[in-house]
Amino acid sequence: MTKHLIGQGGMTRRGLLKSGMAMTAAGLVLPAGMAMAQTEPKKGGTLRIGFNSGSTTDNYDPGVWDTNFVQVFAQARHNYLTEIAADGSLVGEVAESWEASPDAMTWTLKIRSGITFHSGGTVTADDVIASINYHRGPESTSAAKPIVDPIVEMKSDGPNTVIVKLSGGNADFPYLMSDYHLPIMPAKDGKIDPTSPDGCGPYKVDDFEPGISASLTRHSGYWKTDRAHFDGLLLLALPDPVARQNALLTGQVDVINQVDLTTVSMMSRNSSIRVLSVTGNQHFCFPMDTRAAPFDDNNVRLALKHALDRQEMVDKILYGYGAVGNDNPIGPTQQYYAADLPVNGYDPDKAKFHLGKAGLDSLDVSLWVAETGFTGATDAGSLYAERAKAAGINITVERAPNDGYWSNVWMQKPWVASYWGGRATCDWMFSTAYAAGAPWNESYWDNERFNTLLLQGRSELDDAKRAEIYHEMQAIVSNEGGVVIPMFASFVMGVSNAVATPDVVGANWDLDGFRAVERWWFA
Amino acid sequence: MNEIWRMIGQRLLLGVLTLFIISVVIFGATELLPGDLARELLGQSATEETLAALREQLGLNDPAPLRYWNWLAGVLQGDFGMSMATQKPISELVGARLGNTLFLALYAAALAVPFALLLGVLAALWRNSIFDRASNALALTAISFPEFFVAYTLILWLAQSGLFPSMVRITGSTTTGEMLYMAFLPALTLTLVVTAHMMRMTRAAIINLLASPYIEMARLKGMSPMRVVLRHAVPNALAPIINVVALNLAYLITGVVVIEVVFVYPGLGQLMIDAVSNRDIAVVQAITLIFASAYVLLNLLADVLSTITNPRLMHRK
Amino acid sequence: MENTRLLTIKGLKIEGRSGDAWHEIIKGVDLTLHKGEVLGLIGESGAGKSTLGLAAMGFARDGCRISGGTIDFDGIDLRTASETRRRGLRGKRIAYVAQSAAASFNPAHKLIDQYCEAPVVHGVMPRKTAEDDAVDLYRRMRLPNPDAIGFRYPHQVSGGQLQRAMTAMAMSCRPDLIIFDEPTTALDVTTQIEVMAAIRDIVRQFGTAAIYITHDLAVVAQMADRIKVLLRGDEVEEADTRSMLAAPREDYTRSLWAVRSFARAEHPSATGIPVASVGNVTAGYGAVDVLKNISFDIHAGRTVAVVGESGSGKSTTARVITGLLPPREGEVLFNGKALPASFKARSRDELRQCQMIYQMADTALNPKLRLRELIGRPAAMYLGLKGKALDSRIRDLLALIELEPDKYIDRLPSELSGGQKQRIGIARALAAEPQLIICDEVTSALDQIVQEGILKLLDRLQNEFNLAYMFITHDLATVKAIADEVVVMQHGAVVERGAKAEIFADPKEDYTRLLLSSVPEMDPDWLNRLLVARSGLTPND
Amino acid sequence: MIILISIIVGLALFFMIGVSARSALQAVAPAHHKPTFRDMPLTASFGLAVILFYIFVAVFAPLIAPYGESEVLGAQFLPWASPHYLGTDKLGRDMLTGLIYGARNTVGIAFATTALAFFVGSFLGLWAALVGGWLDQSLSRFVDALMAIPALIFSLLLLTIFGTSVLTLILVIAAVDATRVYRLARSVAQGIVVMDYIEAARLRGEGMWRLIRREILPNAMAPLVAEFGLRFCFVFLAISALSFLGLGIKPPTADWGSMVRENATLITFGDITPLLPAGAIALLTVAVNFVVDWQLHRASGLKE
Repeated sequence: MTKHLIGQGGMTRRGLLKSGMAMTAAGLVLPAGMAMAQTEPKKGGTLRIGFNSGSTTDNYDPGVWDTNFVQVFAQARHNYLTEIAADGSLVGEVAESWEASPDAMTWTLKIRSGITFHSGGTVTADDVIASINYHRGPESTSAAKPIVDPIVEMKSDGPNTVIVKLSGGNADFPYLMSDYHLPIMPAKDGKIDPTSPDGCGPYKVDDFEPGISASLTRHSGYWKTDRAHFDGLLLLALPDPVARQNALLTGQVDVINQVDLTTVSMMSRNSSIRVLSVTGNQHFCFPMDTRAAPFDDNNVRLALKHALDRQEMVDKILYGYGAVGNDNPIGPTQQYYAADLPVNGYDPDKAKFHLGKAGLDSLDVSLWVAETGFTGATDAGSLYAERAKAAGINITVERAPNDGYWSNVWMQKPWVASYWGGRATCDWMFSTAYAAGAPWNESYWDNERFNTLLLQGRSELDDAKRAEIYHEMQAIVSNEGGVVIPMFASFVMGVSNAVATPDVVGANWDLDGFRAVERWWFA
Repeated sequence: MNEIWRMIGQRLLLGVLTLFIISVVIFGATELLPGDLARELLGQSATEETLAALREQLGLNDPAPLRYWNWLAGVLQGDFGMSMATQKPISELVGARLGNTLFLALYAAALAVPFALLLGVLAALWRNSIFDRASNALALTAISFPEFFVAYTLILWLAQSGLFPSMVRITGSTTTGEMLYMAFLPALTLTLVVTAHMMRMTRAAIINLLASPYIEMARLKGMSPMRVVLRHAVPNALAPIINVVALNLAYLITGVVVIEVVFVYPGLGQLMIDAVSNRDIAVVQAITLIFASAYVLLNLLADVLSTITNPRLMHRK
Repeated sequence: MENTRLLTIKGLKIEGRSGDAWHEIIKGVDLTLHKGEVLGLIGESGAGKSTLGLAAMGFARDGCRISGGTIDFDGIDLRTASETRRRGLRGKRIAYVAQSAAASFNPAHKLIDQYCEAPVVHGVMPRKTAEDDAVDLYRRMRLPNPDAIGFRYPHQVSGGQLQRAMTAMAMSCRPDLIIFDEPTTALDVTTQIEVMAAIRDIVRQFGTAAIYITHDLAVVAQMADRIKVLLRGDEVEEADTRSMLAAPREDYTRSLWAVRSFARAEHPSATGIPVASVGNVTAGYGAVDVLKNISFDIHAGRTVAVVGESGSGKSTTARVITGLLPPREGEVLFNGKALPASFKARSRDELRQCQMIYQMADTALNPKLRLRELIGRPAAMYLGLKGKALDSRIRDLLALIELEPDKYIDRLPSELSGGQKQRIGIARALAAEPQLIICDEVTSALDQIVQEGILKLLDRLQNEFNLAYMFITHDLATVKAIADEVVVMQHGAVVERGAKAEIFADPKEDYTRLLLSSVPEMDPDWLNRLLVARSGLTPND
Repeated sequence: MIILISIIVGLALFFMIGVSARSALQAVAPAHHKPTFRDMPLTASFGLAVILFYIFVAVFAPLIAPYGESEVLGAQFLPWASPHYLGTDKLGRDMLTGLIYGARNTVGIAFATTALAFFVGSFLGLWAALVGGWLDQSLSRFVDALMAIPALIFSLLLLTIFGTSVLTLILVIAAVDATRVYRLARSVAQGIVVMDYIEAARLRGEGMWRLIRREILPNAMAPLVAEFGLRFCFVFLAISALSFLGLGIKPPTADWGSMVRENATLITFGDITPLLPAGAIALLTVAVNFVVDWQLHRASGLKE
């Protein structure tokens, strides 16, 4: 049984390790601040958001957050060391600036002064250390434990400086610190209280009923003056897509996420609302076990890659809210995106040709799907099966239960449905899901050339060279990889016309990178 | 009257036995569920290390019979334990939602029971008339649509025009009047769902008696059809009617998950579903026992009422 | 006479529906009733007595309709009057007393509430007056404890009392006409007398006209001034009671009279080891002893009639013999050998030896099985017959009970008449080739003419197969007809037993005498004489 | 106005179908059953006609359906026009085809489920009533306990444990339904086991199995068949509710319960597509109940 028995299933289920952070060689130190929309934001009003998720087990413990209700709720009351801006760049938040040792093993973070907690205290280095330490150590049950595990030592150097020592060089460290599990919370005796709502973010909590709603009011001492325009927030769990839509249409909420795509076109006819959609790096895919026959033969993989109509999937599964994928997890918005790769289009003859090269006339394979795999996976499977017939490929769609899908099916069955929340950088994406031996290498792919290039790219500081390396890697993945990536899926939100949004809306997560509560305002 | 008390006593004892069987069944079932609380809490990001740590903290490593015994010992002392997933006492978690669930059930019952009985009596009175056939066909149609479908249709008609809200939001300051207004659509949906059953049973129970000699006697005494039905048939048809009402009341308390989801109504059903998916056994047990108690008590109430309204059982020779 | 005429029915036709088709139940009957007169309506079941009685109220049961003729009640045409008008008459000017008071009183209300309903609703008198009136009438009906009995529920009152309470209720508005529909049929003989007497008195006191429906000639002889005989919806004849009894004109009427005359030859007295012997049996349910130390024997070729009123323990005795109720004390011997107490412990052959025929053939025959299986099953089971042999055995059995095999073998019980069903019960018992057959009130649900046929059949079979019968009945006429020996039971004990002739000629016990004297006789003065004779001996009801 | 017209058209259709079905049935029925059909009310003949139609569609689905069960033909949500007379669904499959195959799958699954529930439930119920005593008590207590657990939640638990294949779905719903059938069968049988013919059969020395099969069951059929009709319809609703909770029948197996769920969101925009599968279920439910009512009425022997 899934956590989201009800409703359309969560996109963010897999949390941290599938999220991505931009890692640009040039972006190690960036000034705070970002480009805002031209219109001057107005203050005031209570923003009401209807979420597709929300469970009675939702709580204040940062180690266990995993649905967008708690994720947005967290961003509403907390600040983090760093923040991914709407344009994908990294900016400082609690950390004013940061500096690495040449081997990137020691990081010195400068804590911004004058940030206050809702309860009154000022954010100090000790708070930061306690907040991060909460996720470390053998007793930690935090989902962010793997992120902070490489930290060997944290110490303060005065109230505004934190020095972090890592077990190995990691140029990504400041990005990692923007992870939503790592809010800065007040420390007492060197420990944070994981059951407390106290934070240094834009809103403070008035009331929280897990699985039902949360209401917040603006934190009067919030340090950012150009952000957090609402007087208050009301976050509502509306798992049923119809309930969510109706709440928006009847004006009971101002914003909803995960609009039901089946009816989005009808909903958008309503003149009092608009549909907001951003395409980031979130993609849906069908990874196969490249160790097992018949998927160990690249000809079979290629045949399968030519046996599906990607545009049809974007049209029918995403209702156009997305983009065609080319079996390459790197999305068009990314810095090193290889736009000139040959496209793996729907071509039954070509698929047959590749099948022939594999010595086969026809192919019978099973594809395991579940709605937790990605929303619409079952339908996508049906479409795939329908189109593959023309190439002599018989795909049996096996619908697995949502419950236990990630433990019993994904990476257990030879061919499954899966999704990635998106990665802003090539290295992060590749090293998580395509490097040989990586725990989430869901296709068990092992390509020597690719693995060599990955190490080179990570240590390479020259932009042009990096671009070349990543270009080649993308070509290899697209042609030889074990993952069929038919489409990139947009985040689709319904927004009342009373709500104004900036020109650039974050695509790294739903609801403007979870920061709609801070970045949007009432027109 | 003593016999009634004895019956109540016996039935309550049986009810306790029933609840015990249920708790074993449910505990067994939750044990069989794939995955466990730790895995569900940590989600996909779980590692073996964090799982082991959490299992140790939650005491999930104890053998199942021991955990059941600990739970049972607590319950026998009136302590339903803590929800392990939320680390809150069960009573706190369940309390408010139980109130909401009962409110909705009573609200729907207050609409549905009089409506169904009235329709049933009228259908029996005017049996085989257009009214009878039409109400029967409509009632059947209403129950043959899935609940969420009925709910969506009502939303289309009554919520989108702004007449009634499509979602229920209960805060500390919500007044009863506001509750009645907000919960109208869910209550109406439930009314449509349960009316048919009660109405058909009422009609059948009454018509079933119309061939009785005492009904003919009443007619031969020159009583009007209305009086024949109300005064002579209905009092004797009470037992099946009370039973079907009790059954439907039990359903209104225990079976409204779908309605809760559609109307965002914070009741026990949603909590139950969440608890099942989280493998939060103590919560699952507590809610199942509440539901089962409701069922047992309503059935008992029905039997007591049937007895009280039946002179043959109340006044022995 | 013309001005005293209360009810005039002319050419009345009533139709009943079966499916889409209507067929006539009453085929053009005339009836005239004067004020204060009592008319007896008699006939067998299906004669249309009740239908005609109800039609006198302008009422037709569901599924029936009055299709022709006129019903004039005191100048009101009940056929053309509006339903409201008719309702206004019912209960107020025409009242009804049903056969089973236990079923016709509403179990949910107290007697007095039901009494008061008609007077209050019809506006005859206010509730308070009605209550006082009820007590008065209860007293006149000689109900015990008349002040309090009205505040009881129907199930708390005995059958005979209920029947009187119902008559009182019918009287509540002092109607001009009361329809009595077999008011004493369901009662024991001793109770029947009380009720008959009470009804007759009250009708006379108030000068109420009545239609008294019954199938029992002896009863109607006591109650009616005139008698009308019906047969299948047609009038056979009508005459003044005494002249009808003395000289029935029609053959059919005479055949009704003749039923009572069946009696078979007495069998030679018992010798040898009895087939079944009940020895000092005490048995009961729970802690209550229903049978108290009873003993009697049944010999081959002979019939033992076990007589008693309801609740006397007759049927319980049968249950002990068949093994359904293991006795607390005592035992049942079969051919001198003790039988296991419970039927579960008995061998198949022991089960076979003792067969049973039930009172209600409707409930004794599985309605979903065809005759072939109903009769064939015991033969197949006990005697191992199969295929052709079984088929021919079934046909033989059908022939034995005088049913044409080819016509009936594949019928369902519902496709048979009541008497035919009872014959199947007999055939089923015979199929096991038993030594003893227990007949539990086998004729009491049947019309008299049909009864006679069954009794004759049983007699023939007994002679043919040397069967022993245990004949349970409450009907002394039947006992007279078929028994060799009589066992009289009361309150679970044997009061008296002996050869039939002795018992009937010279009863030793009071109870036996009471029982015998309570059997109505076809003499209009019988009831009067009996009441006078008994005036010293008050009924124990 | 449109509502009025559709009511009139609906009633006209109802009478047409009812009357013609009645005369057709009368014509083909064997002689001794003719009166049965002649007397049946219009509602019953209408119901019977609908049921026969559904069975026909279910049996001959591949022959009737214009396209293949899972064939994707064109754009999604096409309007009602030739060649897709009822439009297409969200993947561009022919709606009419889906409904036709849905009849086969839905009716098949519902039938299998109900049959299983009745086999188990009525056997146990009759057995308990016949044997009585300790067996009856323990079985009844256990069934009481199971019935006290809300059906939806119980099925949800079981389906989560055993997965959501069609087979487990059938087994689980049947298990839940069997408890209800047990209760009914037991109470009906309790009325039958006190009959003289059962006593006669027991005294004859008949075994338990024969008592149940030949003596009790045939007489308990009427209420059981009526209940069968109702339970049969509720299986669709159960599947529909379960698919609302994400545990319905797997695609590409088209079934009405899941189709309603899939399309239900459209209803709030006034789109009538979801009405098709829901209407198909409703029509069958109403039809089955009409026939059941008629049968019960016949069994009760009431003349009205």
